[in-house]
Amino acid sequence: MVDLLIYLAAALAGAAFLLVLYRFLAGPKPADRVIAFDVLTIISITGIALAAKIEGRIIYLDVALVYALLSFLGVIVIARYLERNL
Amino acid sequence: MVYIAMLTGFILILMGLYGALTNRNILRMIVFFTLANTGTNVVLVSIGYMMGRKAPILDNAVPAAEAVARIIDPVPQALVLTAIVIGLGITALMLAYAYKLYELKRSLDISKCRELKW
Amino acid sequence: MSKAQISAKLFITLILFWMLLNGTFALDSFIVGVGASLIIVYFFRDSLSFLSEFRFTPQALMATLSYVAFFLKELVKSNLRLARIVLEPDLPINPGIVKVRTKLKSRMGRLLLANSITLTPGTLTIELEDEWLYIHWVTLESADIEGATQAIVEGFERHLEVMYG
Amino acid sequence: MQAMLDILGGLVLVSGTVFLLLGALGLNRMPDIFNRIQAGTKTTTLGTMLTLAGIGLMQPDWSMKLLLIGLFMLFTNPLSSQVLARAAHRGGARKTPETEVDRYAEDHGDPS
Amino acid sequence: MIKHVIALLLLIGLGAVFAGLMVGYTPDTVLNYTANYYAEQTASEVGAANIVTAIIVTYRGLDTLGEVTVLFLTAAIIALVLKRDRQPGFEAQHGWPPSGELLHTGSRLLVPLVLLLGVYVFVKGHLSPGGGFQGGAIVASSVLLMLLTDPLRRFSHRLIAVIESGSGLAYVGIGFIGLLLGGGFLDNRILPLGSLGDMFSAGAIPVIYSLIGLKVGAEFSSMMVNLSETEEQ
Amino acid sequence: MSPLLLTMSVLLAAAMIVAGIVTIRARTISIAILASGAVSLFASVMFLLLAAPDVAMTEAAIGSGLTTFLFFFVLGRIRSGNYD
Repeated sequence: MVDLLIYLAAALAGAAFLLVLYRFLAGPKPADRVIAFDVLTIISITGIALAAKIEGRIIYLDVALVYALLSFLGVIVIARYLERNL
Repeated sequence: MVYIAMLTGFILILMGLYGALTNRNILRMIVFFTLANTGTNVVLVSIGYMMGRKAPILDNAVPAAEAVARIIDPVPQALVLTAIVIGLGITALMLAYAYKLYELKRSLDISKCRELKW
Repeated sequence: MSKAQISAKLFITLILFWMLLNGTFALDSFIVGVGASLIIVYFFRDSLSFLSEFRFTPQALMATLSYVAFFLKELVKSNLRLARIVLEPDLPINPGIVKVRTKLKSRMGRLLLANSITLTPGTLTIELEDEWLYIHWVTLESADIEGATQAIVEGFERHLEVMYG
Repeated sequence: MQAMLDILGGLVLVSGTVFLLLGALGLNRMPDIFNRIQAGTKTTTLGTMLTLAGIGLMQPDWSMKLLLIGLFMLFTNPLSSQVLARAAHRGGARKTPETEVDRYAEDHGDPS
Repeated sequence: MIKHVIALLLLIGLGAVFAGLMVGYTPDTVLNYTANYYAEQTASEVGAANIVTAIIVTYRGLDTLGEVTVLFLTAAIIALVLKRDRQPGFEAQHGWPPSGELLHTGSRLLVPLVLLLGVYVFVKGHLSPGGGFQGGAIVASSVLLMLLTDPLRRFSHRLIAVIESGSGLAYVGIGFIGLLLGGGFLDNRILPLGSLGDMFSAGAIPVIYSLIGLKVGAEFSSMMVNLSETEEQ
Repeated sequence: MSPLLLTMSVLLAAAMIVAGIVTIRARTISIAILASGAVSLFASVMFLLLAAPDVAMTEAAIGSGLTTFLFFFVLGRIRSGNYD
């Protein structure tokens, strides 16, 4: 039962990943790709948490924390660049 | 899983080389260099992976007594860790020189750099 | 507020963060955390923390609880509303960028207000200047300042005013 | 006891990923960048927090680190989307024709 | 056009080589000799829970010293190539839009926390994933956050240089102490090994990795500060 | 539960290749840099699935984070309008 629920959750997250990947591929503007990049990072955090659960190791969660930091910093760097380069 | 990762790494290396060979813009060449760098790292890490084994960190999930039978090869990981850090160093150096080149030539197109051609 | 007080608040925040990071209350990691936090506090004496400008009164603590409850309720509500918009075939949106006023003065309170507005039904803070907030609204209900202020800001401001002033 | 927590955690996990999927759908269906940022921020924040809560219910000894990740995301996510929205507005992003009023452009000039 | 064709031919050849490599590859099922030694001996010899850290800091410590030196040289060369003093009127010609109150408050709130996260990553490098290089990168990220919020902020180059060279000197010094008291250069057994999994375990590894973290963080910060302080002529 | 991890790695491999194609076909350099950062990001999750959390953290913090930021710093300096 629990396994089934985890499979279902992973399938839904994978579908979300593919949809956002389409937005990343299609664009059309840089800002659209940036928000898609942000959402991809956040979905990756879910993926990392699921992988940690499946492997049963808490140490993987440290990587997720670095990801959360990265998604914030990356968006701000690119936003400041877009703001300035006009 | 090993084969998937390895195939992806090889494809990334080829993509990076293709981009670096066909572009004339120096910043784009550096971007494709980092792409090929990532691909190489993926291939190297995938060589160390073994099916059904765990990460080489000893804790409750992997006690020290069973380590030999439970962990994967840690040597490629140490190698790749070094490679990533040095990769950033190389990229930063290339970017600094690219910027200097841009200041001199006012252009990013390397076909305009003709001093060393004959 | 004195300098020592600001530093002490920052130190407490850092220690709490360190404890959550480690997940244990073992003595050895606590010692390392205290050392690292002291060094960071030395370099960032004038920095802000979650506790700075917080009023330590019973009313403020009560307001914090009700603020968290209200915020979680609004967060779930906003997601359900957005889900309904996304799932409807003809995409019933009516966007606009409105301007609202806030009474809050403290920086932490204003930051929390802007973040809460971003996470609540259909609104996204674009810019905060002086007392004006510019907000993108997916389902525009009223375009004038007073009406928009009442619809968007006041629910949070009531709690945050007690907490931070 | 743990078995019930497992089932509950699984249900919370699935509901979190449902929100992630809705956000991804919104990202594709919304017509302009501001609406996309709205869809991207709210749903992913709640979705990730629910996912982390679900895993926390399954593994109660991990809950402190999961709580930290959740709090960090709850704080940084709206901030970064606000900065991105302002950058898009200053960069003259195309707004969907249904946008009725734009007070920010009235006060700061419209670059688009 | 001819260039593309040549490039494609070259890549097809390389791809054939790669395909040959992949077809001939079979994954190992048991650890090879070196890895077997590391897996068996790390817990008793070095006392670090993270075997990758044990390899990087102790078994191959000298290589890591060389790696840190390469990073130092990179930072120094970037400083040499790009360093230029700011002229007056820099603010006007640079045209950064103001960062706004929200980003300003948020970054002042987050910078100490991000720094503490970096410290956590390199102090616990012997127990969990992470270590000096990752922690140094996170420390540098907090410097980057400060730079982004306030692009005109002057960083004390002196402070960065002092941290960088001080931790480098201490790193080499610990190496020589290991030569004198332990079994060789950068031997970690100059401090008690402790029990596996504690914060104070694995001898000198946490100290060495913290020094590497500080040094790498200072080097990355100096790279970014130098890149951001240059200006167009 | 290995099949789940296998599916995740297939998804990530596809995402890496798609992002690589975006890098090659990008019209402006900033998009190319963003897409190569995305390749690094997916590679980092792939490292995690390949049981290398140390490498995953390094790739996320250094390969995907700092490299991208350095590129944008330099790109911000070079403002010649048209890059191609």
